[in-house]
Amino acid sequence: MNPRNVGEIEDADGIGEIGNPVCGDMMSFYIKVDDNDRLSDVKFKTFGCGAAIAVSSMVSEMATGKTIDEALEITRDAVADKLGGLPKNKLHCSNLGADALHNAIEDYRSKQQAGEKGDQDG
Amino acid sequence: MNPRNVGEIEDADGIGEIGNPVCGDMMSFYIKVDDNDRLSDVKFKTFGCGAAIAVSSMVSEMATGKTIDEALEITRDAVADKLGGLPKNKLHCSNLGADALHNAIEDYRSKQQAGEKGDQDG
Amino acid sequence: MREVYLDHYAATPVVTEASMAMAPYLDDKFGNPSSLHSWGDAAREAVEEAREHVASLLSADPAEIIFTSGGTEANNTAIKGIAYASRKKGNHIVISEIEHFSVLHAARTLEKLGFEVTEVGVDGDGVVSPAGISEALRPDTVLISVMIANGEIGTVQPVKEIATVARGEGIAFHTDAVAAAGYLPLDVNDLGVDALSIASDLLYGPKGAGALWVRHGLRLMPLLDGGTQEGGRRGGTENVPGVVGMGVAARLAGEDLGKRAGRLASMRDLLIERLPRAIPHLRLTGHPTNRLPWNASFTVEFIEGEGMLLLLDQVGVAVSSGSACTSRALKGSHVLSACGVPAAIGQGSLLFSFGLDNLPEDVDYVLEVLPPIVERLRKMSPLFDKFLKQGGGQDSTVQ
Amino acid sequence: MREVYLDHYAATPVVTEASMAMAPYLDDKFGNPSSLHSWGDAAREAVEEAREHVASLLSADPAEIIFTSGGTEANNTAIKGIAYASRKKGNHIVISEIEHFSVLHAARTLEKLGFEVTEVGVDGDGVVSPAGISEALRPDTVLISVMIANGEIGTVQPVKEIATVARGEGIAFHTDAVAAAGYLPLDVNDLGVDALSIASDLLYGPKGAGALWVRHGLRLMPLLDGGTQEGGRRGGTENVPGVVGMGVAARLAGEDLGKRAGRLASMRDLLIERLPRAIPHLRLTGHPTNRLPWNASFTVEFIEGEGMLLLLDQVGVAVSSGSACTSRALKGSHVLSACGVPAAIGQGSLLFSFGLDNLPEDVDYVLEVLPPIVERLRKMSPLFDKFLKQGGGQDSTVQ
Ligand SMILES: Cc1ncc(COP(=O)(O)O)c(C=O)c1O
Ligand SMILES: Cc1ncc(COP(=O)(O)O)c(C=O)c1O
Repeated sequence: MNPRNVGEIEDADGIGEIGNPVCGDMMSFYIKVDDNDRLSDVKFKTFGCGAAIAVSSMVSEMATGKTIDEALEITRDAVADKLGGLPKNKLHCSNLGADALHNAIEDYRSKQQAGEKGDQDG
Repeated sequence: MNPRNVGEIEDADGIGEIGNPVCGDMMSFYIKVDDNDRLSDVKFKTFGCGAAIAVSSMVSEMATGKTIDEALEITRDAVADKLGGLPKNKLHCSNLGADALHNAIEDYRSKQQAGEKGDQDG
Repeated sequence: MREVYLDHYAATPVVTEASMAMAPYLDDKFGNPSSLHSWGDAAREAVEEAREHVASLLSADPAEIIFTSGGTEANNTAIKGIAYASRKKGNHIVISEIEHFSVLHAARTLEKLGFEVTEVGVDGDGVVSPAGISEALRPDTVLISVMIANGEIGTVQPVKEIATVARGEGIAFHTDAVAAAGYLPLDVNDLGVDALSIASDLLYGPKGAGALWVRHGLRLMPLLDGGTQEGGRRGGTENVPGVVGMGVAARLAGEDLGKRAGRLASMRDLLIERLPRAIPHLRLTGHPTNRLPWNASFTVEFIEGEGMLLLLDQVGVAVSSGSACTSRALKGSHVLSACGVPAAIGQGSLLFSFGLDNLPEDVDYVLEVLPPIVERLRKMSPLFDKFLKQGGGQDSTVQ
Repeated sequence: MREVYLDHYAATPVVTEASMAMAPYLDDKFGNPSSLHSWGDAAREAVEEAREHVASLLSADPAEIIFTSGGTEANNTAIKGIAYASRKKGNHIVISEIEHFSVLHAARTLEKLGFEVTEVGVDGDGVVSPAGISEALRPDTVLISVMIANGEIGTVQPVKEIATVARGEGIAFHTDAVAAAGYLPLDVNDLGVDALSIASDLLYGPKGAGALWVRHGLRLMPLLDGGTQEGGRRGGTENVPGVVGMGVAARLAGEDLGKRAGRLASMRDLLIERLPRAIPHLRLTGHPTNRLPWNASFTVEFIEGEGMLLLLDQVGVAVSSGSACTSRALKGSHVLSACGVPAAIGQGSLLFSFGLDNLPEDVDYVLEVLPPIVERLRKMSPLFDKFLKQGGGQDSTVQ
């Protein structure tokens, strides 16, 4: 177990959270977006099983350097494939990873819109 | 398995039969009674398990030389004891052996009575 | 003294390759397949490999195999588990009269618990007719169970035809293959059955292991509730060494099936041909030709089976009998009686079950030692006496 | 790499004397105990000798021992078998909330089949109160089942007191002794119970064997219908090698019980004393003192169990966890939740189960390797993050 990109981005452009420790899995994704709409940095924190940690790490690696639109196309199946398959009862973890990333992107977008609105209003 | 007294007495004074091959056990006992009311010869034939054969043999040995009254006191427990015990599900065999002997004695007695009656009547 | 073991239907030795494969799992590879560490991984992989071997013997999907503690548990799981899982659809079960007690008594337990059971009879050769099964069906029938072959009399059943009937009516069909697996080719799809039981210990694997194959999609209520082992269909820590041994035994049986069956059948045929010539008033039971390759079963008239067993044991020969005295329940064989063999004659039943360790000379030995034993017991028998006095000499086997 | 196996609750190695005793029964002594010949005699005698050893471990009469395929079958046989046999008397069963799944799920199956089940809760230490059981009883209660000790949290139950309650009401009382047998002295008469389950594989015997002790006179419907084996209470060819191995393991456990328990308890105490000092936000689960000698169970806050298991495995340490991710059913431990441990904290559960092969140095190794693993996982954990930001530092284990 040697996950990459573990950690937090202090001044993240978007933060996505998903899951609940009560169910056994919880993930936080942090993204930094550059001027070309590319994810220049992706970091995560995960509470969960080995698969959840591996999935988080894989998602962060897959997303880094991609544009936002490309990153939104990272699917559960793609993640599981890249990891060489996951046992059946761990497949939901790959969903969680992709969803947490997408949530972070959502968060970035809504902040963008809020910012634009703010700009217009101001 | 080396049973003694297997066989038949051609001119037996009493014959006792018990059991039924349908149930798995059948015994015939043949006795010869001398002037002192002693069983001078006891023989048997048995269709049945090893225990039934062993019991028949033991009963014939125990009975030989005994008076009729003594022979009637041969019980199931005595037979089983002499055989050094029998497994639970074979205990009924020891009953069968004693019963077949007793039947042969009954047969002898009823023939005697018939004879006496015959004597009186004659 | 020569030792001639001819009771392979009661027990087979564990083939060396299987016991060697088991050894590490009784030693350092002692992990629990559910454990999430290296010890667990090793055990889990071994169980899954065994599952593949067992599935392969039946041309089945490994995911459809449930490991059990033996044939009895497999049959109980199938009968009770399928019946309860489909109780909403109906309440009626059809089995044959000559099923093994693990099917028959499971069905009778269900009867006490409110199900209805029809036991379909057999002909004189012990054959269950597909038409007979068909007639027994009702709109509320949810399960049919008829064995591949009966171990006591050897008769092989028309399971494929019965499966066609079952399929036509949409009724689940279980078959007990315990006596047949490893000796007859079995392909669950070709057979067209929905569930099938096997046991390790008639297959040169260890005792304490068996398997139930259940077709995908067939609902089953577990018999052993507990953890999520076996896909949630059978709780309990897996018998890892047992399952590993069974896997190897199943693999070897599959690889060698045709050759094994041929060797066994040739010894069987020798005995079936010669024994009736050596012993008068002796009859073959079961089907004359369509029988398990290892099975030669007879009745010996006028005497009882246990006596023969004891005297044979004294000269080193091990066989079994379906007589009342040889059964702990003190009941004669329900199989022989279903075939119409009179109870008194059924008491003299003898079953020779051949195995891989037998040689044709073992047949010669039986032909040498058995006739005098029979003669001796007949001399003791009041029945034989009567027969002779009633002008014996003609064959009285059929009463 | 050092290998430290601390998962003896999942599996124990087979003690050499037991596997040596088994070997002949996997080889030339392969007979079926039901067979009436020398091969059968040898197998039967071996099974009966094993029965005596197992009975002796429980101070019970050998005739009251039913061999099974393991603890799960013993528990299912007891729960379902006693309930069905006494159904005419009543319909209600009382168990504790922290029973093993083989009791809990068996009871829930009975619930689906028309029985009523009351699950009695426990206190924070996992103790079932006899008063709680007493309150749950109804006029139609036919069975109570409370385990001797819980393997997940180690807590030993007041079974003797509960037995007094059961006896007073004339209700059958079964106890699951799987986690306790061989580690706590067990005398069925002293305990006052009516039925008791044990398993071979937690006792340094082979997997695939177990036993149910049932007091004379207590009626039981068999779970495995079939032949007349085990006094008609459990059909199926006996797992002779398994039973033989279990017998030897039981004998050794009985002879050595006090010494074994003492050795295990001293390692357990060392870990229970030191681990909380080495790792902050860690709590002992179960009863602080009245616990199984081999059991040291904890929760580690802010992280999840499977991650710890994987990282521990990489450094050669085998343990288990009751977290949702480590269970195939993906559910957190019902035992921890019954003890009131919040679900999020239960995810970080760790169970160290000591065995005869452990040494005090194994505790040192755990104390060396586990703290950095916990630290590493906490660094990854968003929960720990939040805790620190919310001014962590104080213990937050109790939420
Ligand atoms: C046809 C058949 N079914 C089931 C069984 C039961 O198998 P086991 O004794 O392994 O439980 C047997 C045992 O001989 C059998 O012959
Ligand atoms: C308390 C308890 N009961 C029953 C069982 C089931 O035993 P087995 O897995 O041998 O079937 C276990 C297994 O760990 C247990 O811990």
